[in-house]
Amino acid sequence: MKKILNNPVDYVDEMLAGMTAAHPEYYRLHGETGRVVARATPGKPGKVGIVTGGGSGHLPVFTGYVGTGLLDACAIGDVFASPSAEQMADAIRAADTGAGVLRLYGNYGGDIMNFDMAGELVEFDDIRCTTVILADDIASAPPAEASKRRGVAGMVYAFKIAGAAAEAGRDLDAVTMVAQKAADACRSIGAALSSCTVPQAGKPTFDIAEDEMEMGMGIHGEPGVWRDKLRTADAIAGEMMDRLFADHPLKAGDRVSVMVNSLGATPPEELYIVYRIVKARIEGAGAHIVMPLVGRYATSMEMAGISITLCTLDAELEGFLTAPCDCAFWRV
Amino acid sequence: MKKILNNPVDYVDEMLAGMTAAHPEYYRLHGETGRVVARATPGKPGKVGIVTGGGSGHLPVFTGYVGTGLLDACAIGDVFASPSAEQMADAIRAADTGAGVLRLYGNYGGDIMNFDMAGELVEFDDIRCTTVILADDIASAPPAEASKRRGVAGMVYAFKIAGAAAEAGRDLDAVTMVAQKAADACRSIGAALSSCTVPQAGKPTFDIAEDEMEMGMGIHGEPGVWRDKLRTADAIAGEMMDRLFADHPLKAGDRVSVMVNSLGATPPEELYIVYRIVKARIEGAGAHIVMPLVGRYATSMEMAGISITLCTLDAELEGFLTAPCDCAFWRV
Amino acid sequence: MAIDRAAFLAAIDRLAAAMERDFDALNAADGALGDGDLGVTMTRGMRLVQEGAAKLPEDLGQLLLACAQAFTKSSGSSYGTLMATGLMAIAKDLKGRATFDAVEVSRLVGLARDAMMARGKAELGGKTVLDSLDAVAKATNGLADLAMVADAAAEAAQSAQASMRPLPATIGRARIFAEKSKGMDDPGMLAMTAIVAALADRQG
Amino acid sequence: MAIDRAAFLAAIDRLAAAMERDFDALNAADGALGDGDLGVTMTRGMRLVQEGAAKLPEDLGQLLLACAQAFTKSSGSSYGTLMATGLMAIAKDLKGRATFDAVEVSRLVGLARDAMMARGKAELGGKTVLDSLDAVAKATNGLADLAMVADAAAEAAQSAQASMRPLPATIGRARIFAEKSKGMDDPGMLAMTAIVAALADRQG
Ligand SMILES: Nc1ncnc2c1ncn2[C@@H]1O[C@H](COP(=O)(O)OP(=O)(O)O)[C@@H](O)[C@H]1O
Ligand SMILES: Nc1ncnc2c1ncn2[C@@H]1O[C@H](COP(=O)(O)OP(=O)(O)O)[C@@H](O)[C@H]1O
Ligand SMILES: [Mg+2]
Ligand SMILES: [Mg+2]
Ligand SMILES: [Mg+2]
Ligand SMILES: [Mg+2]
Repeated sequence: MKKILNNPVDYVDEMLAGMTAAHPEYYRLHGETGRVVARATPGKPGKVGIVTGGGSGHLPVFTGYVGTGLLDACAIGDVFASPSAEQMADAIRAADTGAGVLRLYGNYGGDIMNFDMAGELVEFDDIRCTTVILADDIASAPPAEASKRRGVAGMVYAFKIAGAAAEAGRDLDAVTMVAQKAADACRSIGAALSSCTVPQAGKPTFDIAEDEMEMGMGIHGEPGVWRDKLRTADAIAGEMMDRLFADHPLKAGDRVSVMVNSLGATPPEELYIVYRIVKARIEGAGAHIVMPLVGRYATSMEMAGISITLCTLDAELEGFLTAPCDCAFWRV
Repeated sequence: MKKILNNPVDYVDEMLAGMTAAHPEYYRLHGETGRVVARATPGKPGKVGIVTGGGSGHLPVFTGYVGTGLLDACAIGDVFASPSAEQMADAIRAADTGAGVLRLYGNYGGDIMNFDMAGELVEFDDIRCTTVILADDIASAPPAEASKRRGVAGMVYAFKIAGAAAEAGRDLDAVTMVAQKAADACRSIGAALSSCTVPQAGKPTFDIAEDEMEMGMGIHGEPGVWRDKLRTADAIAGEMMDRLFADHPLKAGDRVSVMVNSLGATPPEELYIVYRIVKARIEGAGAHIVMPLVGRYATSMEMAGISITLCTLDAELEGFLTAPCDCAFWRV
Repeated sequence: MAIDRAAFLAAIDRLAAAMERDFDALNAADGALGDGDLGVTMTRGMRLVQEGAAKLPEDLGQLLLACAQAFTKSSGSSYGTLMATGLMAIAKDLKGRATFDAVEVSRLVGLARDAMMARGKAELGGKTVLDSLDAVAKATNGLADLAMVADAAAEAAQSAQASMRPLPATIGRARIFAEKSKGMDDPGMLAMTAIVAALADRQG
Repeated sequence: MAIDRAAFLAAIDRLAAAMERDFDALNAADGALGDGDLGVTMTRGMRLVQEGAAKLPEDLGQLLLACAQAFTKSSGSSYGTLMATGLMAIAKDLKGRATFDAVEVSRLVGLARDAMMARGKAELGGKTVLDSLDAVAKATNGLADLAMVADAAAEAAQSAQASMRPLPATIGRARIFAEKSKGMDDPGMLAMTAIVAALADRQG
């Protein structure tokens, strides 16, 4: 296992200890469980709170996006495992300034059950909660079953846009509406070249030959749409754009942001090679690219591969997307 | 080869095409060779120019650090290969606003010969050039032969500090002095867990067993000080700090910045696990940490591993290190 | 003879022991179709329950609420959350009572099943723990003798697991391995069979 | 008989052909101790020289300057830069002349050697191309007959390469493989032996 760690059981706690030690100006641990990260300086009273939660191993997702114009708090589980309902409840309490809290997270069964139960737990604290669930991975279910799709990198757009809306003073219902609009505007697809290793498992999540890739694979190694010989960058990017456009065609004049994201090991050099094609395809459809994001925004530790996310914007979404934000991993 | 590319021969040109297309607000290609990246908006007249150059495959090094408060231009070669003297001369011309140009780069024979020749070429343009060479990799030669050491991540500190001095209006000699002081203040060491693959070579630069690591290995796979079974994160970080302190002891009251850098594949989770130890050791020596940098600042594509860099600061260096800067990969 | 705090404490010890015994088996079953943590979830939860056992109150509602919280505290995995959900549903019903009768078991298990269905937004017949509980509720319906209830429950969980074995998984992480899962036990049903057997065991 | 533009054009064709022939051998030799691009460097450079050959001027200084620029343009690798440096040194000396004599070869090669030493900050005896040039300069010293100069030069490069073979590399990328390099040819010396042989070849 080509990983730098101590006892695998301590992976997440040691990660959080180092992260909060390196960036005390951004992050602090909240509550007894040690698995809730909150803003170093809480949002001003009356600001709607935004929380997320999920498994570790996806930095900057989830905890990295706690920051001004982004999230208020995050409950983080073991690698690829949901945090507990208690931890999520703590995150909701940390995020609440009296204006209610939006639960904004990915479409995974365990996370949903726990966030629902967390919501019931904080009812005793009279905290009003709403929910928006990301389901942007088009490879994980056909359009007819879009609600079954997993949430992946589209989350980053939702965090950014909802965070800006909350920072702008919108109330809970308004922030929730904007977040839902952002979630609905996102489509993603991934392609993996290699697996990552969950520390406590100690071996790669899946095997894949040296010359193979898998189109549509999920960020935890969930099976994709095909596995075959590795294609060229232009062929891979082309097919991913074909699939994204087939699911959600762009119209001439559309304004879209696009994210070309590394799953971890794939270097920026190769993201830029891919971006050439992505840009040509979007502009070829007559659409206009706003604030392209090329880098590591939602990863699976050392997994090699990429994901591409399209976020179709209206004036409101574009305004919030391009508004300022600040965390240790991202500044706009 | 787990890489996303087209014809390996086009790797760098396609990377540059995508990078400048994704970030036109930061980068533009300059000159005929297509291998010179310059600021989208040149420094104001009278500002000292700063250029660097070297092989591709190290993003954000080298081209990524072209930006306000950082570099003015960069000549970039094929992966791990020096750009040509002509290309470096073009970069110097792009960087010159009349106040002269500092050549700030790493200690590699090919780069030195070419930057020297480039300097002779631009003498015809009456551009005055100075040189500061980074040699911060303590594993690459003993203290007695410190001038033979390779330049690695310490470069990032030198770019940042010299860039701020130039932005502040210092003249060429002053910027050169500050850059040399920054270069002398940096000590780095790396540890690799896996190799990367140079596209045109098509196979990993070196072989290393699944359970092995190499302490002190260079960013191009240059042999290190030992190869053995993979150690724990705390043991690896501890030995790297031992070696850094042995080369350059910290005194109580020292102010230092530290960089915990991923060579590419190693995820931020693991950098933070390492940072716990790095912080404890520095503070244990009675020194104070200024602006710790934890992330991917100087890489070798998909190589797994880390490097740690210490930069001992005086008031002047700290002022320039913490001054604003802005490029697609880093904002202060 | 009615079930009271003492009976619960004894059952807790039996269940905790059973989960330690099945730790590897449950992890392995879950590992084949999911993330392999089912044994971890159950042992962590039951250890926490046991640690607090001495302080458990007479009020069975309060008692079961404490057991539920042990699971929400110790695990974020689906099964732990579902266990907590089911226990809480029974807790609400028994609030203020110090005992209950064997004849009530069917109704109480039904309450847990329904709360867990709501929590997990899944239906019966999906090859999940829900089918185990549904079988137990039906099999114990109308039975008033504790021994008969226990045997019927254990038998029902056992046979529900067997009858579902050929079907594909439709829920949770296992869903993406639907084909592979045919002929394999659902980890959650396997766990519930062991849980019911431990509770039903009178030799202890 | 003196060396003029025509002789140069013929030599360029012989050298270009030799480098195409040795492409793999030079890459392999450099690959064993460095980055394996020496064949690439030499073929790229000579192709560019050949493309411009028709337009090369009579003035041997200008002619050699153009050849030097072909190498600075086409490669950033050490050897290309060193070739350009050496050619430029000779170009400066021959500026304004249309011919030179065999007896001058030794001095001109010495000029190239010295300029390349200054450029690469390396010394003689380091198992580099410098040692090949030094041997050629010494062996041709005083010889006035072109055929004798050619044979002496080819012989000298050949034997310098052989005599250095047992020594460890001390310069460039090969330095870090000092131990491994013992008994192996220095890629740059190997290349220079081929270059000199091609230039010296009268059948070509
Ligand atoms: N939504 C659901 N509804 C009912 N039962 C479920 C649901 N999700 C999971 N289960 C049950 O839980 C078992 C898996 O539990 P667990 O290993 O804790 O899940 P995970 O680790 O994936 O969160 C399954 O075998 C199934 O019986
Ligand atoms: N500083 C130097 N001085 C003299 N010769 C050198 C120097 N560096 C390299 N060489 C010669 O160049 C050869 C390697 O050339 P090349 O493959 O172009 O180097 P690289 O690809 O590492 O830049 C060596 O075998 C040696 O003969
Ligand atoms: Mg599980
Ligand atoms: Mg789990
Ligand atoms: Mg070479
Ligand atoms: Mg080279």
